[in-house]
Amino acid sequence: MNKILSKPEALKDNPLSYCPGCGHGIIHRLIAEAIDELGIRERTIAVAPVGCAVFAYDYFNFDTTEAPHGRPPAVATGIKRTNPDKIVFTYQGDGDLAAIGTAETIHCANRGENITVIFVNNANYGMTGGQMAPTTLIGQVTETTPFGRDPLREGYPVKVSELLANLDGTKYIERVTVFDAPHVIQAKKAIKKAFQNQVEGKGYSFIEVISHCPVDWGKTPLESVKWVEEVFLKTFPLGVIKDTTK
Amino acid sequence: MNKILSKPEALKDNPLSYCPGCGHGIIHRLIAEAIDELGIRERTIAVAPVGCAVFAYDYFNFDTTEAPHGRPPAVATGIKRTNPDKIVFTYQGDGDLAAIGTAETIHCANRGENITVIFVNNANYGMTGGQMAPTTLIGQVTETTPFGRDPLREGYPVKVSELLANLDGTKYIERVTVFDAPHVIQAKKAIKKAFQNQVEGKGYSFIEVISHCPVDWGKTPLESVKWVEEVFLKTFPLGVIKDTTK
Amino acid sequence: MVKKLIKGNIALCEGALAAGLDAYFGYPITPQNEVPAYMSNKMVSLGKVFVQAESELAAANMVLGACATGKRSMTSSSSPGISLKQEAISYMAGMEIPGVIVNVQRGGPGLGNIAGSQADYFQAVKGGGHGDYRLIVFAPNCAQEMYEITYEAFDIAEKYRNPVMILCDGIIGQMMEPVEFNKEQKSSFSKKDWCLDGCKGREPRSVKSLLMKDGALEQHNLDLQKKYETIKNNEAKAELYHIEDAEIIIVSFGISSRISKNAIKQAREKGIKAGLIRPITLWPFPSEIIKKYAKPGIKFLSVELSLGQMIEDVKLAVNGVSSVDFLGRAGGGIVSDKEVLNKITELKK
Amino acid sequence: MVKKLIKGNIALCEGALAAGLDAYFGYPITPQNEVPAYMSNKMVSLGKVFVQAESELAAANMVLGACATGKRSMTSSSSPGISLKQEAISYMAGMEIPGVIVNVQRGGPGLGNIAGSQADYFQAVKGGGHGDYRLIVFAPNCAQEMYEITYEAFDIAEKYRNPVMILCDGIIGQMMEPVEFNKEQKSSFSKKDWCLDGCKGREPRSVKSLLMKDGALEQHNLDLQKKYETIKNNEAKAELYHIEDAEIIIVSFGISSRISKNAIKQAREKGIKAGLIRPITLWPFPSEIIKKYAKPGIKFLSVELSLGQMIEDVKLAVNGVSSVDFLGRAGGGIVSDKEVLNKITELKK
Amino acid sequence: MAKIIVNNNRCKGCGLCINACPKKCISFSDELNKIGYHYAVLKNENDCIGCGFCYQMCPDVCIEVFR
Amino acid sequence: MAKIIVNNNRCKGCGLCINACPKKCISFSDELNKIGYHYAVLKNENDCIGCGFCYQMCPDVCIEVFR
Amino acid sequence: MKIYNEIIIAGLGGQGVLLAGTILAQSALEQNLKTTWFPSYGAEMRGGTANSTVIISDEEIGSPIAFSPSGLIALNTLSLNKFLPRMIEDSSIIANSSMINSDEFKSDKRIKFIPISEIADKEIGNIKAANMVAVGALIKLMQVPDLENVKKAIQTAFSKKPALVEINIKAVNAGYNYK
Amino acid sequence: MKIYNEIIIAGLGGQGVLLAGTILAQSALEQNLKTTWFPSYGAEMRGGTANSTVIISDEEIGSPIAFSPSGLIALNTLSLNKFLPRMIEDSSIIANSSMINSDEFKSDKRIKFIPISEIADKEIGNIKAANMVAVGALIKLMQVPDLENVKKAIQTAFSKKPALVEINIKAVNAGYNYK
Ligand SMILES: Cc1ncc(C[n+]2csc(CCOP(=O)(O)OP(=O)(O)O)c2C)c(N)n1
Ligand SMILES: Cc1ncc(C[n+]2csc(CCOP(=O)(O)OP(=O)(O)O)c2C)c(N)n1
Ligand code: SF4
Ligand code: SF4
Ligand code: SF4
Ligand code: SF4
Ligand code: SF4
Ligand code: SF4
Ligand SMILES: [Mg+2]
Ligand SMILES: [Mg+2]
Repeated sequence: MNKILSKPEALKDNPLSYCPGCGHGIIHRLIAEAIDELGIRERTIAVAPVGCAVFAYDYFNFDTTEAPHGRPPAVATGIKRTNPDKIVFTYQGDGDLAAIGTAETIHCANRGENITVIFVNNANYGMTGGQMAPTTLIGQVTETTPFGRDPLREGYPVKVSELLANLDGTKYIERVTVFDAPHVIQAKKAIKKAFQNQVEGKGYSFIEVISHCPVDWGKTPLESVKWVEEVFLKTFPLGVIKDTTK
Repeated sequence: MNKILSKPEALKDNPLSYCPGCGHGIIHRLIAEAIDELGIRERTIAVAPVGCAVFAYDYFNFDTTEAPHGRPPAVATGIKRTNPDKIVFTYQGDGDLAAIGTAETIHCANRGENITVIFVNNANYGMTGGQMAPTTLIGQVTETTPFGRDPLREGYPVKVSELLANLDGTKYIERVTVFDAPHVIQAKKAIKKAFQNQVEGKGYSFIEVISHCPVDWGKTPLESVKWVEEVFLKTFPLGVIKDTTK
Repeated sequence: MVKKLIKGNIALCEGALAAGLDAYFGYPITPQNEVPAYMSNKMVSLGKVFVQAESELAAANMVLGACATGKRSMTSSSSPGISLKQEAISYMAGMEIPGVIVNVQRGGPGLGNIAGSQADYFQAVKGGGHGDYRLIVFAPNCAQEMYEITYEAFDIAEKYRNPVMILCDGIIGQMMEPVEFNKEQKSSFSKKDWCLDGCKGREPRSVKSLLMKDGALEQHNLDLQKKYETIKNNEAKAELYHIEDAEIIIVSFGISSRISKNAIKQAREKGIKAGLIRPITLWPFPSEIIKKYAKPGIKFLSVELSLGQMIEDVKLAVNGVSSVDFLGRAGGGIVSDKEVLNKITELKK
Repeated sequence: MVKKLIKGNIALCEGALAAGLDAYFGYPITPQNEVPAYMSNKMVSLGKVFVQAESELAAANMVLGACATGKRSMTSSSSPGISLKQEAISYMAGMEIPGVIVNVQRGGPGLGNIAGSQADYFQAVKGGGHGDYRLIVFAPNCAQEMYEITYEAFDIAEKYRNPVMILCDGIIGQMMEPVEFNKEQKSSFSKKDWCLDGCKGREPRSVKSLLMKDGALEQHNLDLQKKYETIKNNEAKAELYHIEDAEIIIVSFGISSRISKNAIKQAREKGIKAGLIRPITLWPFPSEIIKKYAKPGIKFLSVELSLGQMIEDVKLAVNGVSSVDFLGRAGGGIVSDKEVLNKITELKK
Repeated sequence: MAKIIVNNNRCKGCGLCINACPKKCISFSDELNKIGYHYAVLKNENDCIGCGFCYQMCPDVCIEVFR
Repeated sequence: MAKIIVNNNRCKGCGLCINACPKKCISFSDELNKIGYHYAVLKNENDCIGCGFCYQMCPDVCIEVFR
Repeated sequence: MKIYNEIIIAGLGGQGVLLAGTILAQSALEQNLKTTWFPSYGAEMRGGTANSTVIISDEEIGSPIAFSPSGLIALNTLSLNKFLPRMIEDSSIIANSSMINSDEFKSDKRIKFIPISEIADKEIGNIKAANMVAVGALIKLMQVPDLENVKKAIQTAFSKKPALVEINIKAVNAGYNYK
Repeated sequence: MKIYNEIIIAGLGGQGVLLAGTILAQSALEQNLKTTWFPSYGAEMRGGTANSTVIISDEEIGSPIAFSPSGLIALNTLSLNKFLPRMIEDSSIIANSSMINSDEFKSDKRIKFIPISEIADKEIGNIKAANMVAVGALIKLMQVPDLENVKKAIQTAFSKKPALVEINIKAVNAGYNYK
């Protein structure tokens, strides 16, 4: 028997500190696999967000830095513009990318920076204990929407992928999920393509990963993946939203 | 003979300090007329931007305040939420609204605040001497794009109206212009409707006014209005972009 | 009156609610998450305004807007978020807007950690924003004061038309203590003669900070300065403890003042005459009080959860008359009563 | 060498270019608009990086990113924009990123006006952001120094892995003076042993400020503090003028130091022994130099374009040994040599 | 019958009214006003139809239209 | 023939692998591991087809698949 | 006699260590003592362990953080390992023998091992009541706060869920009376 | 003799007052004098007037802003009104009689009226050269900087547009030689 699947080289040995069942771990692995397969580990620089994945730099086995909450696109711009030969990506949660970082996200996309953005949409602020995020569903109860998100008071779930598709600077946008294995495999494909695009100089690629946050959702891991499938994806349908790289 | 057209009550007597031929003056007058016609002057609170129109508070004959550069939507949210009976509007340039204020603009719109936004798109930063704005056209030479805006370096003109139309919180979005009298009259209609919507509690209304900035464009007023008609509007086509108030 | 066991962060909320808060605007950040969480429930239940803003920047500017209309409004955050509010704070000071800003400090610089800290003293007191301005800065040291000071903060802010900051820390915010709700419920709105409430029956008003005419901004600054002098004369507050015969005087605020007090007790038991001046207002700083006790031979000791910030104000007050030593911990470390006692003992030698 | 008549803002650009600047990130604001305008032309022509960011916040974080890879990068703005950079500045300090930040100060608080000012001293020197950190702060007082100091700033920033601020003002930025380009062109990139340039042949690196493990952040702060002590010992700089026999010593930086110098000349003509200490670095503050001249009977006078900020550091240095008086103008007002002379004369009495 | 009255000392001589007038009845003054501009004047009084186009285009709100 | 090896002390017992296995050949251990969780164990060795679904779903990257 | 106790309650997330702490603090309050409660919070808890610190004193309390803890409830092994070295000599220590191998710690005579989880599960019928069993055991050892005040505290704390009052009191009693 | 002059050049936006200032400053530099130049800038200029201040001295210069101006070029009425009251007694003042009614100011004997715009328009053939006509006139009055250095300065300033050198020198001469 041969070992056919195991921890990719682009992940360190450190155990991940995320809550049991958390989607971040899966997404980390997919990124690491894509980077290994493209042979770009030694020239990759990652920008970690402020969010649960701030600890990403403990796990990724390549150069990493952090950005103030919401500012990874600006930090990545600074890195990529001065180091066009490096592979630069940001890894950001929905609070980081779509709330406080809205301006940076939109303008980085609009400038068409040749970077890869991995956007982890888990419908709340994980790290701070489960407050409303821009992506929180209508009616969803969170720490700061105790009566459920009411669009008249708190607005509507922001569909970042669709929004960014309007900008001429964006080249490839796909929404994927990791609630079951087939979708994980599809997510991997999308992530790999998003890096491949950068390697080929094709420009800004954005992957929205619908993920699960069992602890702050107050659900077990199994309930969580079920909720993704049955509820979450209704508001955020999967698929390629834009692809001008072909 | 009767006086059929003259300075509206909602404008003070102070002479305007804008450059000769500047579009801001026309737009100020249209707002004032709309406010007079709706009889809401005594309950209106305006939020001035940082931009040439920061001086708006010297000209509008009703309560006004200022906001840090880009933050009028947040200031307006604070005012309107605590004073739902007041008529609140922001008046913002393209730098203010679409660059530094992107996050505030998008989230105010997404929350569907019941306010009116007058967005003056003059394709550059007027007040600071004509630098590139998010709306600057491709190839346009500005203080900070001496070689013309190159989309590969500086990104593409941002079409804010189209972008905001994607958000469920926005109710009425129209792009108008003031380069000639018939269009001024149309602009007035749109502006008035945007206030009327607020009076009726219909929600977030957004009017993008394509305006001219002769001085920073390095053009005479006449050349400027001609450039609007012949060049500027090619990138920013006029019309109702969204209307769910009917 | 019965006491309720609640977190400092919740006591703060209750103080604001009792003061007639009209609107809360915030953004999540540890260790102040209890505030937006509690307010999202309370304010909505009371038919008042709660908005989770898109950022700290937006939250501060929402407060600016609400307060410009005379409403009572507050925002809270922790260190990195407070850095983001600096532009709005400078505007509020310039526009004379009586907003209340709460900083539940954590370890810095940068992302740092989420432990309690007092390393934002300079930012709060000297002006983290641009220009010559001052915030009135309160430093509660227990849950009861979180309640009472917040309650008073709105009145003082409005009295002087000046933003107020409540500078506490992760420890005071997270700890529970018994709190007595000893304040009367205030009604929210009192007509103010400068605020924006529609120009019906009066001239239009403008609340702003831009003053371009020759000399206008300088005059405004001089007017502000005059106001600051008044505040300095009226509002500087400190708690004194075992001070009259003290040979070693600790100056310490917030959580570290409590630890210092314990150390002083222990020192007294050992026969060392130690005492405490606890600034309750950090600006205006109780310099006059400190000056009064500064005598040759008397030793001052500034105890802070930072690497030495307030000590500068202590030195400025003492003006070379007494020695001023420092004891502090950095980056979320917390000073223990033993450390303080050791330092006192050392100074005694 | 021929001198070229250029604006202070342009001299600054030329200094950065000569230092081998790799990337400029900025956002328009008066009175520093010449910087992005000039850089948009020069950097692009040189095949280097110019980005007009969407905001000052973004610009500062772009610098953070570029410098994390060992490149030389700079951002510039004026007071309100600098307030917006405070979070990023605190991060840079915590991450030990050698970015260069320029503040061409204008009148505050709030939107204020666009005249020159020195009222952001506290913000620059005491830390406008959160946490215990320090910027190295330079205060050029002429176009030549705008060139030379900016040129040096990058080396010093990298030597200590610490952000550097150049604190000038609208007057220094806007005025033209003859400048001699007396520095050699540096090449941009020198390999640094901490920066992110891909982990080929080495362990991956991480540049960050989050330190959650017990005690880690405190240790980091203590390490920073040690570095700051070294900087204090090595880098404090001041210009002395007519100081040896001076009975009245003016302390003044930037544009106001030049006016003070003129007043001192006039005072000397009248037989009054006045002198000047001009801090060239505001942090580290040249306290030791000031202390050296502080003697009973000597009178210090802090002259600033603010309502009194640096005076605190002068007082701390003097520590009660000499008197310290103040002369300043607020909100964009500028002090005249006559005002300074009058004050000197008054002190002489 | 129609006419316009221009507030001479507010006018900045931008010429947008002149450009807008369908009857070409406005032109610039020969003299400068207090703020240093050649201001707009209704030259051909009889041609004015009171359409208000000049008013609509004036950025300085210095025109009154009578009809 | 196929099998998986679970890194016991990394496993947080989330159960996502168990849920994902088409052959239902993984279950929880009875004992707790060092970090306090009932970890995943391959119970029905013979049923494993080496499809890797368990690997794909494991957030803690504790599964190796052999075939 | 001067009353001054620093108590740490530690265990896995979900074992109710924060609540147990507030009940202890509330009991002290009912007894007219000074008290503070301080939790572990935020991302600290991501690791899966949690703790809270309660200080009970008859004088004003300085730090709510324990520098010289004299009371400990350790519901799992990690917690006992972490906090045992910090305890002062004369400490009251309750350890959950249902989850901790008492053999590993038998050299430390201060530790009282009680099968807390078992008692909760079997005697009380709810594993979630383990925290209250531990509280009962601890106050028996420490002699402060009084059992009566703990019961009052439970009544106050669960005033909105009266169904829970009884079971929690039962749990406290079980811990208190465990021999 | 000590050289110290604070010169203000003021007029409408577009009249080249900033450029005229830089030429004066450059001339001083050519003459090995110390000099500073300071403009009105930003939204200040929205009103339509602009000015620049040049200081020329043989010693280090303090403030680049004029506290005691001794030289003035006023190209329009507004500018003359604004700056005249600030001038020291012994001042050199050039006023553009093409745009300023000299009668209104005739009580002030310091002012030398010259039809600057007219000269530029008619003699030089380019109204834009008015600023240089004024510069020529001013240095004649002030006697510093030297005419030769002004010419050198023009050569330096327009080194990239040599076509403009001649016309500007012609304008300076016209102002200098105006009787
Ligand atoms: C300026 C600033 N504001 C707020 C915070 C607190 N904070 C940390 S993480 C976070 C949100 C995380 O949510 P998200 O981006 O959705 O990531 P997740 O944890 O859900 O993966 C917030 C608000 C901070 N550290 N800095
Ligand atoms: C925080 C901050 N950044 C920058 C500025 C400088 N500034 C003033 S106005 C302006 C841009 C104005 O452009 P726009 O919003 O398009 O308005 P316009 O003048 O073109 O009408 C800028 C960048 C400022 N005052 N504050
Ligand atoms: S809080 Fe949610 S997103 Fe964060 S680690 Fe836990 S499960 Fe994952
Ligand atoms: S700069 Fe442009 S937008 Fe501003 S007032 Fe002048 S013409 Fe108008
Ligand atoms: S009203 Fe019409 S016709 Fe009369 S002047 Fe104006 S534009 Fe011309
Ligand atoms: S449009 Fe107005 S400002 Fe312009 S020329 Fe006509 S009247 Fe004058
Ligand atoms: S590889 Fe497939 S069959 Fe084997 S244990 Fe994993 S999921 Fe089950
Ligand atoms: S998915 Fe991974 S962490 Fe979860 S139970 Fe299976 S092996 Fe353990
Ligand atoms: Mg999230
Ligand atoms: Mg604009």
